[in-house]
Amino acid sequence: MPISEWFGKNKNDNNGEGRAEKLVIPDGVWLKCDSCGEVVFHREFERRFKVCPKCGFHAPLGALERIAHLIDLGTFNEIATGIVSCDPLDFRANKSYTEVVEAARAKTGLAEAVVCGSGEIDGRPVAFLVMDFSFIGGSMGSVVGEKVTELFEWAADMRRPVVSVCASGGARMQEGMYSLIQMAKTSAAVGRHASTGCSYISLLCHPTTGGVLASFASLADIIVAEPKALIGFTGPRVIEQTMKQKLPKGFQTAEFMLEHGQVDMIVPRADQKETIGRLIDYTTRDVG
Amino acid sequence: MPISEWFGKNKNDNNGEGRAEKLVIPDGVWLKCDSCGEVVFHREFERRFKVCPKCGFHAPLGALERIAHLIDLGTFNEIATGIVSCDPLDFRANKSYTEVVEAARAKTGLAEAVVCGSGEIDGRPVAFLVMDFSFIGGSMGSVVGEKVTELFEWAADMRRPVVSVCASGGARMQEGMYSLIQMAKTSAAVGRHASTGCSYISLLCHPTTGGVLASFASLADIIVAEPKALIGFTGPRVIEQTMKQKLPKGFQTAEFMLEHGQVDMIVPRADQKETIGRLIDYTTRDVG
Amino acid sequence: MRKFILDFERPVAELEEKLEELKQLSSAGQPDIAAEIGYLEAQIEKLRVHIYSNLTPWQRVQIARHPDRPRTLDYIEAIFTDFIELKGDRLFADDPAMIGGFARLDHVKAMVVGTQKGRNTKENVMRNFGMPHPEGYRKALRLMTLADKNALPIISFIDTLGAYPGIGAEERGQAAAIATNLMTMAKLSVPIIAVNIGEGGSGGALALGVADTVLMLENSYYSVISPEGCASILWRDNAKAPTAAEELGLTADKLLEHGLVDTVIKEPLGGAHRAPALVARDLKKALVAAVRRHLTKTPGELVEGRYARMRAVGSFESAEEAAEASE
Amino acid sequence: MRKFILDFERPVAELEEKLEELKQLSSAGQPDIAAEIGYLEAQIEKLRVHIYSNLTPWQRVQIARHPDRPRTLDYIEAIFTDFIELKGDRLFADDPAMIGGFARLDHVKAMVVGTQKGRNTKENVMRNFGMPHPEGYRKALRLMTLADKNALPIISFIDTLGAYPGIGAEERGQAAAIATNLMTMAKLSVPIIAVNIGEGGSGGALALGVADTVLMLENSYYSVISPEGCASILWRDNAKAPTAAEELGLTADKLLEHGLVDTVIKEPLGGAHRAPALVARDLKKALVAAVRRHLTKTPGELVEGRYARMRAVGSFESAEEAAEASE
Ligand SMILES: [Zn+2]
Ligand SMILES: [Zn+2]
Repeated sequence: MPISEWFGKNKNDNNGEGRAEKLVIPDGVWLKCDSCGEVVFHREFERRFKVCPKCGFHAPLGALERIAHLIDLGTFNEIATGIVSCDPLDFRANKSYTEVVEAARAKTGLAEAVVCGSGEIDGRPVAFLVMDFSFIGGSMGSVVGEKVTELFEWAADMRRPVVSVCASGGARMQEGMYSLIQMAKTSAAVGRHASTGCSYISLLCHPTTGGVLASFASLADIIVAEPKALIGFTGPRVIEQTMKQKLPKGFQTAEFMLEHGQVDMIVPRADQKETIGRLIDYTTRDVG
Repeated sequence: MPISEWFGKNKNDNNGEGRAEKLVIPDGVWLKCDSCGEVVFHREFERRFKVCPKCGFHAPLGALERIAHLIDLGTFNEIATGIVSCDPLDFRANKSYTEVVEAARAKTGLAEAVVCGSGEIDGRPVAFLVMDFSFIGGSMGSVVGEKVTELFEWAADMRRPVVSVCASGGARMQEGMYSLIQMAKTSAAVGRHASTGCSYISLLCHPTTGGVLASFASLADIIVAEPKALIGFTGPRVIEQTMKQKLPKGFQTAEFMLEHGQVDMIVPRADQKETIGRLIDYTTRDVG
Repeated sequence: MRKFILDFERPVAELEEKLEELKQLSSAGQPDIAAEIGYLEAQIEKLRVHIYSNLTPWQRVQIARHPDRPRTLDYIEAIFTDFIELKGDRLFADDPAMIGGFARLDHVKAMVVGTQKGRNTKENVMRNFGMPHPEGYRKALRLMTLADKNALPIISFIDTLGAYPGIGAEERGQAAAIATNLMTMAKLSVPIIAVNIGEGGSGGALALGVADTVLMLENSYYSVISPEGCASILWRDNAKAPTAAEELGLTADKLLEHGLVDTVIKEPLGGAHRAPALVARDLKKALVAAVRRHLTKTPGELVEGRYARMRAVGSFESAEEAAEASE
Repeated sequence: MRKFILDFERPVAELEEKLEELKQLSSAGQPDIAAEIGYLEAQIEKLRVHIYSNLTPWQRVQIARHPDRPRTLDYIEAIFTDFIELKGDRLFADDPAMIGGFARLDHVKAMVVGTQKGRNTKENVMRNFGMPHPEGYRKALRLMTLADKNALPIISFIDTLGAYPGIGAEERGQAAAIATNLMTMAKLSVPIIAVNIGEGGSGGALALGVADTVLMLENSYYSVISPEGCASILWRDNAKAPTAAEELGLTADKLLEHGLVDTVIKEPLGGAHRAPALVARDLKKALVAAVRRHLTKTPGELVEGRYARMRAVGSFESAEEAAEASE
């Protein structure tokens, strides 16, 4: 079932408070928080879009959950669809790349690590893209790069602001240089969109690193981060190996990046939709 | 005698090697270097434009000496002349501001702390400005600000590159806010000149600080510094008082600024004319 | 009750203490004291009016630095709605001495930037006493450029002793950061309104001050150098700061007289901290008026007007006239 | 004499030692040895041709990293005239791992930028082994923007294991610096020619690689991740780097085959360090040709062409076709 239908299905349902529950597979009434270990009421956890009611821990959200969280019910229309990755290098490790992609598709139900579309945020039309870390670590290969590029080009044509939600380990190494060049391709597309005077708001989630952070995710007019998200170019383990020393506490967290001037603000999930909506208001010219 | 005449006088003199000697007041055959204390042959010192032949110390040069050093003989034509400072605040310390300016004029033979004009550097036409630290510490008041602004405006109209040579303690406090606003005025003029696609090369000499460094002197496409020149926003004594600690060795020297990415290169006086000429070549479009 | 009394306010403070004593005696039942209280109250009022109506420039500098004086964030809160703070220069750090973000002024979408002092010692340490590093100026520039992209007017609040004089600030190019702001602000095609709410110290203040309209609160000052710095250079004596303040012509009324600022917002007797809401109300009126006036202009008109405004500043005369005059 | 012998070069090195011995015996008067010398020389040549004509990707990576391999500054010296180095990002520091400046290519004024490795340990420490910090990318961007202002073509030299993975680099926004270069290079209206002379490691290399023509030396590599990094992630074993190098398709010939680079410059048998002048001569020819070709284009053509070039990169198929094909 295409994503647009999936969301279309909800169109006439009750919205507001109850909409999160649509995503719950009720396999248990209680669950244990990954961060504080406290047992929390499943419905409560899902109603808060997977933020622990005890400690505020922001558990990962999938692409469809992000859409449900940020985009007005029934307004999402997927675009930049209909392409699937090839295996240009005939890449083989323990599994072939083709097998890796197929497994990711089966696991997530997504076609790729990004979902792009048009939609509304509190009634404001936007171009929207969301990455899903559970799809091969949210890595950017040719398909992700192409879809992101198409979205920015579409938004430039339509004079729409772009909102991106990233969670990615970086470039997809199984596509080699094809992947690397997606960084340049998406960055160039952001540049063209910016030239039209439209704005771009980037939400960085846990984790956003490597080739995605070093391309379109960092090029927004306004960068918002989720609390405690890991944000950095090189992953902490690699840095630790290179430096041969322990990294400082809180290194590469959203809070660290805020202090170092790399993001504008940290916004908890509960406030993200409202804040992004207000930011869009400020960066959209009033039609006079 | 206007400066243009002063230089015009030399037009038919022998040029090259001998020209520096025009500036020498031969009060002695030998002199002692201010830096190494060695006794050096006066003619040799002057021939090198006041660089000590023993230790390479760059002694201060006045505005007219700078013109003689950098501008082809007989090509300099002073512009932005004919204005003199008022005393808008009726400023009085131990001496009145009017007395201070008159004393500076008498001492230096200059009308103000900057000389502006057109000229050629190895045959390349430029707009040129040079500050003289011996005129009230090379400070920028209304007249300096106006002359610098006029020069950049003239260069923008004529599509000429600008070469500036600065040595200044900053804004001229005796003119209060009139002085401060010259920073904004000159910076805006640099911006207009840059918009025409013309280039601007700034040579920073000992010392360049405060309001001059924090305005037009820092806004060049290429920034060249004289060896060991003091370059900084706040003077070292004020910083020492604020920090209540000794400053690191070499702090705020040209070499320090190079390391910290604030200047492009350090060029000894002997090579300045040739280097600036080559830089102008690179930043001037060939007429096809 | 005031927490902090300036030297020249002491005579009033002493009479007020006396008044307090009398009132206590009165409430303790002592008769025939009402007349005395009334007299003293009148005396105090007279003295206050006398002192505050004849403030010297140095006294105004002290009021501008008063620890209870409202700060940038206080005015943002009182004057604007829907403030969203934006942080960081995207290069090195977020500088807490400089703040900024989106806000609405009387329903008009705008960008505000400004230096921010602390309200107490702890806050002041965090805010570096309102003295920005290069990253602060670069943050402000980033936000102003964002405003330009989105056609939002800019309101900048100036309240700083100056750019921070420190090693790191020099290493990271304090001068270049200020110069770049001056040049870029001149080119922005949106209205820029600057308001000096306290201290306007040198290039570090001007780096937010290239504007289409410049407002000053009555007891703010704007100066090429701090009075202490000037005194130390010219008289080699910091104690001469009051004289330097006099000579520098740094008060709002003086600058208005010279045509270097556009409007002076009156403060209540004793300074803005005596009635912050009142000052905020008047400042808001002035800001709204200024923004309205400039919003009707085209980008070209704004840029040309701002350039012409700065271009015209200078106190000089033709050399010939000067020579004739001195004959 | 080579200072440094790679593992797979050892058989040749051993024969060469033997040859040396024979030659010494010969010159010491031993007769009838000439034939043996001649035979050995032929054998060595055969072996060399065999080894170097059948290099594995991993062997090429090792040649790309050879300590004697010519660096950016060597090529600038050999290919260009009148080089004037420009330094600094105007923000934080000058990064010696990144160099740049004006230079003339066959009389054409140009801007060169490039990562710079050291020629020895001391230089390598100074150059941070050719791994730039954010200030390096920002310096390169400043120089490329200056080239754009002055209509000078840009030649960028790529030779880096990657952007430096350190704390300071993260603090100062390594990712943002790289991203900004990618976006800005796409907009520059002058020709950009990139040449990979050795290592092309990930985003840190691509940050100089957004170009109108991309050249590669025969034994350089260009990869989304280092073979070691790939091996450690996929096989949890660094020793699998040779396999990773194979899978990643990172060699010049492979990338040419995929249409991801434009031209491969042949190297002498054994690598560029065996005959640097020869490589420089051929590289110069290729650079001159590329610059000439692009200099005839209008700024608009350049920008559109560069965008289209990147836009076209991607390996994917329509979902429908894929579904049909798998039926
Ligand atoms: Zn929890
Ligand atoms: Zn000496």
